[in-house]
Amino acid sequence: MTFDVATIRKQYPTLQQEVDGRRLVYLDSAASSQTPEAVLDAMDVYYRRLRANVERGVYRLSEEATGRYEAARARLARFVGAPSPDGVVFTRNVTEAINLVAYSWVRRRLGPGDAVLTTAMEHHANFVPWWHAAQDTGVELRIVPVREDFHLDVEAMEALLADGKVRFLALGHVSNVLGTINPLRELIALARAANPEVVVLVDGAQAVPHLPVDVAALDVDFYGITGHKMLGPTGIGALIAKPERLEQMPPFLTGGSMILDVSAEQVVWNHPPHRFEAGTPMIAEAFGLHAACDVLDELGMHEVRAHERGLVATFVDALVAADGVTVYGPTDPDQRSGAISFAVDGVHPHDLGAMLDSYGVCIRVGHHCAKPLMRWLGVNATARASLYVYNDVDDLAPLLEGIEAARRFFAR
Amino acid sequence: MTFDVATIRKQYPTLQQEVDGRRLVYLDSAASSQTPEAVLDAMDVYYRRLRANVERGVYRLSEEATGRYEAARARLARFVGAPSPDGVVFTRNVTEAINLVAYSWVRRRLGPGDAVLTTAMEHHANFVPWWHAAQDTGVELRIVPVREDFHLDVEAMEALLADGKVRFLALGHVSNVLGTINPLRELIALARAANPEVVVLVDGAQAVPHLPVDVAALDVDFYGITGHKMLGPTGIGALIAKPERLEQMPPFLTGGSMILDVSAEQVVWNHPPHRFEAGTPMIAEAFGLHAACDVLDELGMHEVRAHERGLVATFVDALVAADGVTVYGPTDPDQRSGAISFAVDGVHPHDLGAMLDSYGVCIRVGHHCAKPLMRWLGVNATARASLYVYNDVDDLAPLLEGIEAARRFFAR
Amino acid sequence: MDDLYQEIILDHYRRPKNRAPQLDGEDVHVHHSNPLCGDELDLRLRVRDGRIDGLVFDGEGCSISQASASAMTDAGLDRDLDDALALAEDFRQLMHGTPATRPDDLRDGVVFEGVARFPVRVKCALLGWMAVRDAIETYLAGASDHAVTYDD
Amino acid sequence: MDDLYQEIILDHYRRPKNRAPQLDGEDVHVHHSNPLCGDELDLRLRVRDGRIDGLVFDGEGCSISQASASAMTDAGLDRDLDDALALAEDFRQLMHGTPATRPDDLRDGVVFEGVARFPVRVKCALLGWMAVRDAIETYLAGASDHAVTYDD
Ligand SMILES: Cc1ncc(COP(=O)(O)O)c(C=O)c1O
Ligand SMILES: Cc1ncc(COP(=O)(O)O)c(C=O)c1O
Repeated sequence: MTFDVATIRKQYPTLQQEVDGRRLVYLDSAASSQTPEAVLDAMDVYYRRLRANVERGVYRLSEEATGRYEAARARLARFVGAPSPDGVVFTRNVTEAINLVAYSWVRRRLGPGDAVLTTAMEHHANFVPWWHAAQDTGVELRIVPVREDFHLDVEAMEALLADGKVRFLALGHVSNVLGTINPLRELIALARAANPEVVVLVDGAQAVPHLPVDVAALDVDFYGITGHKMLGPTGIGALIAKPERLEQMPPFLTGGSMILDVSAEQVVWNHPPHRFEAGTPMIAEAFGLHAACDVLDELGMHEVRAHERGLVATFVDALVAADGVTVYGPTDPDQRSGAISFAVDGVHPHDLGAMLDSYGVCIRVGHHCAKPLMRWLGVNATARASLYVYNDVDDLAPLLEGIEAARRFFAR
Repeated sequence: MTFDVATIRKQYPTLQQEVDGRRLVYLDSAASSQTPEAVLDAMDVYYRRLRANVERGVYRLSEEATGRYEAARARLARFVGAPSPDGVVFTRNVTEAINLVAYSWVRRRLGPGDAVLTTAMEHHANFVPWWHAAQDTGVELRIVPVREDFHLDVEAMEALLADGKVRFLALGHVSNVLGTINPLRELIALARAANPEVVVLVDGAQAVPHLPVDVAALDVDFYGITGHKMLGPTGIGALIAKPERLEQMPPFLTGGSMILDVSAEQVVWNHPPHRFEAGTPMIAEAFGLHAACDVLDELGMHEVRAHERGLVATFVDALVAADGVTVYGPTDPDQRSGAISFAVDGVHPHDLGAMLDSYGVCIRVGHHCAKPLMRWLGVNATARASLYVYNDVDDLAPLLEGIEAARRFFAR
Repeated sequence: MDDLYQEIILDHYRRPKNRAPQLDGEDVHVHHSNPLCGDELDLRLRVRDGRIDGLVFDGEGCSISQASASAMTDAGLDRDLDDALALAEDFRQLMHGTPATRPDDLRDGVVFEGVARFPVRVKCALLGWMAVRDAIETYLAGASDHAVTYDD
Repeated sequence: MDDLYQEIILDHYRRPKNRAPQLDGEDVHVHHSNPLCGDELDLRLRVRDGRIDGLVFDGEGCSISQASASAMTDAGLDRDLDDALALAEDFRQLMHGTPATRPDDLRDGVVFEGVARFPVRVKCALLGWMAVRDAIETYLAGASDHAVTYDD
């Protein structure tokens, strides 16, 4: 099957709009993706036909809603290659998934003398929770630096692991700023060589939407995803975990549904994954995420990757060749995903973003929630164009046009 | 304006369905309410026209989405009488709102020698977080018992407050099992008399959908609400707090958006409410909750209450008069809201629920996430019918019919 | 409704077999509960020569849970322990939609087939059967007491 | 675009007034930053006889933030401290959609009126004006240094 972007685009209502008479060119999917009709339809099924709470009702609306909520869990497990739905905990977003692990694993088990290893390439979601836990518990936070070639510094990582104190590794799969695809197997093997007991969390927010991911093959303990970046709705994400890890963990948020029994004397926690889903869950959102997995699997994740790989090569080459443009990130399309950060000489990213908006082009400008990386790049902000299934080469010209216009407009 | 239920019902797609040729009678709004078209439309505006991430974009989609996300915050503040949107933190549900306070206030500030006071009437969401915090911190958990008349035992509460050790009071506004409306002002005054510094959290999950609520007049420190019970979408709730309390609190979930600056050495937290909203928020859900507040205010919360007051009186009277039915909860409609728990002689609630389902009537059966209260009632489970704006007296006959059928069917 | 509440089920509910609070010479007592529905079940087992020689239940719960426990005791009595374990597994499969391989041995247990279509009620029907399995395993492990709480 | 980037704004951006890394005899230095955009501003103030006698800025940021800071120094120099505070408030109101009461005194500041329609950029335009207000208040409080970080 060829990747027919024109047909795909029709499924995305927001993309049907014009801005000042120009086609809307959405190049900000790394921040949040568009939502296809199929996902909106799935949520409508819930709101219009099965609107009831789940996990507790004995009437048919609730039974069917419960069945579909649990089916969404199984669907997501299948989508990411998790061995069992019991290892899938629905959260609000990947940020909460990571915090769950910070509270119920790291803060409960690690202390002075232990170290958590993360990297200078992380989104704040995979940095601040460890920083905060370190502050509170006396755990040491170690940070793998980034090399000039926009990859993690493997030698430095080895040195940080050498004393065997690293008991927890928190690593991004794909950088939201540089697009770098980290060689997870190699990096995890390094950590396990230094300490076979090391527990590994991977932030997959930028990977699962764009690459075929198989968490079982990666053999990680925890893997976080977020729905709104993978064609799904806002308000839902998930922690994918080895079920035995969840078994070992006390709950994080507590309340209804996550208990078996409650009295003044004793509370009996429910089994995972329910132990970690306190209160009424994101029901409509789970229906939507189910449909998003369907849409992506129908396109085929290998095909999605192939499409984006081709597109990112075209975009990166064009930007590298453009006057006054500097790209931050690997140029080899095999090593990168579709988030492309760049700077334009003499134009502040903010001004560039505003200019591009007037061309109907939506890009992100700022620190992209990756301040440690910005410090390393030596900039306050970058511009970032990012690609997804509904983007195509025809999105490149308006981007270049807007960049050139900004360069001329702001030339001092 | 009279309360025109026939017209109101047309706005609720799920209620247009038939079950086995019978009109669907939804009597489970205390678990989750139906969603009107206006709320679905508001979410469509986001997904179909303004689909972009918020708080960070400089292009128009994102700017407008951000404006509306923040407008939802202001709208909710206005709806519950909060003095400022800065005191409104969006959460996934009320359970998370309460956990936020458990983690960022109680666990951070209270310890051995301090006591938290809650009640035997609470939903697990307002019980287990305190129980869990008590386990971890050595804080003492005290529990106000329930009187034979289904109200809290005020004398016992005074005794529990007498030694002045209670530094935190967690109290439900309306019981989800008994329907009891707690006399908040009186109870809070008692607690403040014993210790003027006591910090008060109210679980308003069952109050805000059904009664006019003015949190400023109640003068509570924290007030929790949940969207899916007030005509809103799943996946959103809120903590309404005095802004100065939020200022005093360290963050709970950490990650993007809730920081000002991040480096290995230092993290600068953002100001409230953003400090407590880590990662991409529930954007579409906020649009929906905004519309839900509009729908309720158009109906008028005094009118909603008057409608439900009349209806609950009719339902309770009829159930009390029915053969073999026992109602748990106040019978005076001035003291209660529309959640009506009851038992039917010789029929297990589960069997009753199944029988009613065959009559197209949706009720909840079980422990209603209130095990401590079930213990006090001396039952494992109750049946619960609950009322809302789309219910009317014509919903009573099918309920009574189903109850009578179950009684006959299961008579031993 | 009719799929769920067959007449035989109601008979077991109204006139349960082997329902008793005590069992003379009991070897094992297990308590199983399902907090969602508030089903509670006490099961007592006496074993002689590797055979179920006594089996009584007591408890509280919905008609399905109580009737199924009654039918289970009827089908389980006088069986070898291994055989009873296999039969419990057959019933579990039945509840997950697989036709029973030993319908005759399940006796009235077969009429619970229709429950499989009501996911929330499957746990109720399973309660007695999971309890007898647990009781036998507890006995084989050399213990005399066990309590289990099910999630929803 | 044209609402936002008036020619006068671009002029200030390309040829800023009173841009300098140092100020002889400085009384107060404040550093303001807006992490969302990465705008950074150093403002230095010298006061003589209750009057702004020296005012320079330095920094990095988008055209709006730098141009507005430039226009601000131009309008602020030589004013009494109280008067400058009042003028900053006038500008703040302007950014929130209220017409300026002292358009002449704001000088080129008035052309930023159009920014009010771009909520994300309002913070940029305000950066210099909030910095001068802070510098004056810091001076009046008897201190000589202050740093402020804005939220988004
Ligand atoms: C009184 C009360 N508190 C808390 C909750 C929990 O609400 P949620 O599941 O939306 O967090 C409920 C609803 O189930 C409730 O009725
Ligand atoms: C790599 C990475 N991790 C984490 C996040 C946070 O995602 P969310 O805001 O959905 O929690 C993002 C997105 O902003 C991201 O790109």
